[in-house]
Amino acid sequence: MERVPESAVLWVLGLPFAGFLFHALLGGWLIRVLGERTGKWLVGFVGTAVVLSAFGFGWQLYQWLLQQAQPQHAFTLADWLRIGSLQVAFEFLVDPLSVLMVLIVTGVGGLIHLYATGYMAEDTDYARFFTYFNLFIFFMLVLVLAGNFLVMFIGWEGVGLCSYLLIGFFYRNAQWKENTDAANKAFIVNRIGDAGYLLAMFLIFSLFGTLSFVEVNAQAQSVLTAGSATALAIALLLFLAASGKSAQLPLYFWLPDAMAGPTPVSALIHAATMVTAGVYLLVRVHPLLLMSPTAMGIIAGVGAITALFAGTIALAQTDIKRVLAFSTVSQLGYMFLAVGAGAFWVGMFHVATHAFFKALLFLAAGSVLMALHHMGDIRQMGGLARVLPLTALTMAIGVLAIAGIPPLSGFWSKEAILLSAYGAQPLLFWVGVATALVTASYMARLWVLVFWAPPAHEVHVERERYWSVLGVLILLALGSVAFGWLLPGEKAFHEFLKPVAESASPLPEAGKSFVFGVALGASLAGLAFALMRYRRGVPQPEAQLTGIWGVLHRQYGYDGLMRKLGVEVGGAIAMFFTIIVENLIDGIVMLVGLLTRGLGSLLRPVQSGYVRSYAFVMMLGALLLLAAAFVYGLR
Amino acid sequence: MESIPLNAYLTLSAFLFAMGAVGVALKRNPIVMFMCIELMLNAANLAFLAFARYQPTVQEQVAGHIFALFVLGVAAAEVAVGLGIITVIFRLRETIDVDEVNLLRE
Amino acid sequence: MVYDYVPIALLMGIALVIAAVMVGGSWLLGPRRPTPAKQSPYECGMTPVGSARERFPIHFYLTAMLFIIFDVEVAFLYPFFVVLRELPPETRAFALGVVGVFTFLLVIGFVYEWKKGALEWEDPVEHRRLKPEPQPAPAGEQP
Amino acid sequence: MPAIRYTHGRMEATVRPEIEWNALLPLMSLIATATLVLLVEMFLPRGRHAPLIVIGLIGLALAGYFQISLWQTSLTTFENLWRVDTISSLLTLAILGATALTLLFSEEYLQQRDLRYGEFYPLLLFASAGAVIMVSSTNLMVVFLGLEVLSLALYVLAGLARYEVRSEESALKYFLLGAFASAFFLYGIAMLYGATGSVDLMAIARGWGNSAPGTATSAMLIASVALLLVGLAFKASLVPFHMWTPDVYQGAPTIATAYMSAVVKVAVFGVLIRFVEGAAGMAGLWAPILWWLAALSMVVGNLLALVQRDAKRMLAYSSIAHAGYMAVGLVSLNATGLSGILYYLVAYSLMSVGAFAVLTVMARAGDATTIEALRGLYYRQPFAAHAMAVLLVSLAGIPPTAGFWGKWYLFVASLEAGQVLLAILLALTSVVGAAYYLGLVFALYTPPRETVERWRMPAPMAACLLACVLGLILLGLAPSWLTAPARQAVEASATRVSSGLP
Repeated sequence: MERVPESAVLWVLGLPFAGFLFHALLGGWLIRVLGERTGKWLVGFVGTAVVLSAFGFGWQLYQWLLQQAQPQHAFTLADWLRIGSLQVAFEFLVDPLSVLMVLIVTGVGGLIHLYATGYMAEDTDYARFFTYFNLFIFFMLVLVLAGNFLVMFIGWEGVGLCSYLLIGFFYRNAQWKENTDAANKAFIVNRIGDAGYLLAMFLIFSLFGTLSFVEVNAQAQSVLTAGSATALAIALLLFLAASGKSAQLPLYFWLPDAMAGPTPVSALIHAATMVTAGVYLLVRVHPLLLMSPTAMGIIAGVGAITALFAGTIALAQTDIKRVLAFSTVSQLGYMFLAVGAGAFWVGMFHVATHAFFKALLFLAAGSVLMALHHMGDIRQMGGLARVLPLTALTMAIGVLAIAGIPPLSGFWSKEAILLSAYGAQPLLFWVGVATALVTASYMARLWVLVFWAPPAHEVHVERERYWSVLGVLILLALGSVAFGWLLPGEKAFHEFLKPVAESASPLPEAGKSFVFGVALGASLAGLAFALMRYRRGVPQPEAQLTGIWGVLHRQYGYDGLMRKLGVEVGGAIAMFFTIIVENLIDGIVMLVGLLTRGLGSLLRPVQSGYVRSYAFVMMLGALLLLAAAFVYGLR
Repeated sequence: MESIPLNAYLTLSAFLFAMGAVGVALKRNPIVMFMCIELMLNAANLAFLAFARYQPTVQEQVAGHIFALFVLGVAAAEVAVGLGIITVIFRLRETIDVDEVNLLRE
Repeated sequence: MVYDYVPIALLMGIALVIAAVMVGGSWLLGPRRPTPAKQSPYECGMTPVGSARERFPIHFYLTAMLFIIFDVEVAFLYPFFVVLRELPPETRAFALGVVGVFTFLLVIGFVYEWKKGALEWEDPVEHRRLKPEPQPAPAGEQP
Repeated sequence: MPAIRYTHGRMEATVRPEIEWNALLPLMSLIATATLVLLVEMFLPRGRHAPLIVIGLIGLALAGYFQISLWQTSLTTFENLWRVDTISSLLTLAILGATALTLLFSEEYLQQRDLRYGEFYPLLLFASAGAVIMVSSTNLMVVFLGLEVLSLALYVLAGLARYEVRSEESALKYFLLGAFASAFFLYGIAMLYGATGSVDLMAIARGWGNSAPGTATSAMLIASVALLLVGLAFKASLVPFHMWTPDVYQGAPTIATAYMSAVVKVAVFGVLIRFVEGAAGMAGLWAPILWWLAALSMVVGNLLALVQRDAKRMLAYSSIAHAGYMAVGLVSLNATGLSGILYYLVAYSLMSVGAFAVLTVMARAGDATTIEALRGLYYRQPFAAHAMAVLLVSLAGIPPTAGFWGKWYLFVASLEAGQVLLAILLALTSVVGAAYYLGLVFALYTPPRETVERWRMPAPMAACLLACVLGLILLGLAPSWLTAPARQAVEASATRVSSGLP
């Protein structure tokens, strides 16, 4: 086996980190010294350049991998811990799965960086933004390149941290309270998932004696009994971890609020990359999941339900970014459906296509927001196609792609997912079809309300002015069109991932045309419905959010319930703890504290400040020591 | 000449050392305290030289002699530094009584 | 043997006699007009009797310190030169080199104290820089 | 090979000793640098120190380069007076690093406090030379000379603030008690010499093996080990020989405190590691004693740190506690413990130099280092506050910093050695420690009562703090970069000692 081009891996990881250090140490200073214009240009340039260069090295890794007979190449950077039986190294894994993610993260990520140089151009915290952004890319790359659970955990926590920092990025403006609340919410909900990750990791270590992905995957069949409770526990804990990061039921509700961050953040972290980490984790360790068919069923079921659930909620959202956020949750549900159905590569396929079109949609939404001075209520918009022609066009491509209209990228991955669901469980298939219908209609609703329908009010609109914004939109639109059939076709993609993420059973050939027809029909129906209903603007009951629309808008009350649970039940528990436990513990802690402090104070006078008494104590100590030595030394 | 037994040297040395140690703990004048420390160093030197006399090989004997010489040098350097510190304290406080020098405590 | 001490005893006797003659002679023959300066044991330098707390120039100490350190360091040279002649030639060169380094370091120390003005009896730098009450106690000090 | 032969009652020196000059290059370049700095300082106008710092840093880099080129070599030269192995290399590099860091932030403090004494720099370098000598030999004559070179320079550094009573008081206390402890140490050497005819630490176990119980020789050896321990425990500030520590740390100029807290610990624990190796055969005697010293240091250090109101004094007591933690590694008598000490020493140097470096920024406010005065440091100097927070977190032993792994290795070592009680004590006292460290962190970020001006951070000091913080995080993330060579060094040294090689 040939050696991994370690330098390429190190460059991929090191460049974003160097960018982070650059911005953290010099960014603010540069902007002060070089002036607003040049300084920001330099910071933005470095921020983007490191990520795009990392993409270059990622591409080098990809080319190298294509020539290898063996799919998986682990390499150890350095020893990390070596305590007793626990030996963990800084271990990285280069295989089609990780390289695919590296390309997505650095490629789409690089484009979003480029976009952000325009989007954030007027922000005072320009350098801080790129500091966090580059740091995020670094941690995300650590996550995807990790060769064992612990290294991945570094990335896992790191991206969580960056997500937290970026959601609460606008802490200076009027909505700072909501923003920081949203950040806290994301952070806290994610901790539940992390608990799952840690428990799974400990369980795996105790059973396998190793944390390395390659070894754990290889030994999954021999260590775990198929269908055993242990296998179920591991799989479900991993799924809990994944559903925290990837916003699935029951932990999805942090993601919509996370839209409080800047739009490039929503595009990069909360649509294209970080939220897919859960899917990536499950695919990475899929041999463990295969040991528990029950867990697989649960994953598929939860995915399907989340997809439909979030899709319907998206129908009644009024904020442009929240529509997209629920759409993300819904699409992530699709990916989990594919994973649960055993079609692992299909899940990753949708991760890839989704990265393109969802990033495109978010960035186009960002362009709209820039034009409207960050007013995001779609009920107030309308007819923007004339003012923002390029945005309208590219967003239309995104809408068609996510709706699954051939030959755009979304079509291929969605077909594959539905096909795998069809093969696994017909009920799930029908849920998926319903989701496709809903998806098409809420996306079309969004586009029609923003760009086509007559405007409800006169609003002041600014024209598109940043070349970086438009250029990125066009590039991503091209990607959304071509991915899946032209650039790498579905077949080529499958071939590439086959060695590491082959589906448990081949996709059914028989129902292919049936699935194709039903899904396409559902999508077209959804599009047509929305076009008809919204071409003159939002109908009254919907605009007032009464009746069913209100229920949907309020996420079926789930968010409120969770808030209640969090605040009131949590409050009750907290009350309990304050009254009984805390007082008790406080009492004990106080007592211990007082005792130790008292002991300390008792000892204090010994330190009298008199050098003679110090000498005296020393002499006594020496005498005592001598005496002790003779006592112990007498043989 | 009749040689003095090793024990005599060692007894004297131990006595000097103990006297020095007690002196450091009891005296108030830092110069006297320092003299007591010198006494302890010299007790060690006496022990070195006495031991050197009873070593079997010249190599081992010389080690003791050299050490004694080094201790002399070190003691001289300590005198210089110590007296320097004491004179500075005297300039600042007009006293060198160690019991009056205790701003730093607890 | 006891006889070995005879010369020493003789020497002590002669010394005693000479001292007695000198002191007695001046007592008998000299005029007596006492002044405070004459009454002190040493007619120059510091007054030996009186309060031990009395201030005297710090330079006595400084010079003594400088003296003792060089004095003792130079003592290292003595055993060296005792054995130097007995060394074989090639070792002798090496040994001289080592002692050269040692002496060089001592000379640097000497140059340093010279340059710093430690050998000046009147120390202009020190006098100028002595501040009367330099240190306000920092806040939060322990009582 | 003997340098001196005995013939017919006359001494006749013959061959000159075989000298491996390479092994001495680091020390020689360090001393040459110190001398050069001394000479240059004479001719510079008062208060201009930049050339001294530059020369010093270059010299340290040179010494470090020579030491790194000796990495992995293991030899003794100068008739076994000088030893180079991975332990000495690691410790020497730690000493050089701590010195370089001190050089970086000292000038600002000297200027702010109007302490324009150029002597500071040569003294610092000479002190480092002393410390390097201490860790590079097992011969107690050499160790003693190194100890004195280090200590004498430190006495002067402690009293550097000539017009300040506190500084002089600390110097006087340090000097009197230090010389007192040196006398004990020296007498211990004399006893060892008397018992074995050698002053090498490695002779202890041999002498113990050869001496019959109850004889004068064995009594002298016992006394020797006890007295050596007294001297070393004083320098390491282990309870009950710790009493000078808080007074000296508080009174001395903060730059001197920063330096001595790191370098003295490295040097003394270097000697203690050799001591443990050399006297392993007598462990039954000294291990219980060190057990008590470690336990008392951890308890007393942490408890007294808890009630301090001055940050410098608090850190002084905490340094006593840290010495106690490291002594746990000595007591456990295994490779994990000794290599854990090596790791801890490096980590502690970074933490301690960094923490005191942050305290030097208080020189602008009359050098008040009470916790009250430090309140709201974040609003004056955010970078210093952030750095201090990391350093304190590491001192408290919270992951992912190096402080955690240091404690962890020592904890594991004492468990491996079956010292369960000591391990529990280590854990419990660490919890007490976390309380006062984190209390200080909170104080740093508490808004100040009145509006404060922002302070500028000089670039060299920023570089120093950054180096400390990054070093700690790096060592925390990848502890095996240091523990692997440390363990290897300890094991190699142990094999060498047990097979009787020099």
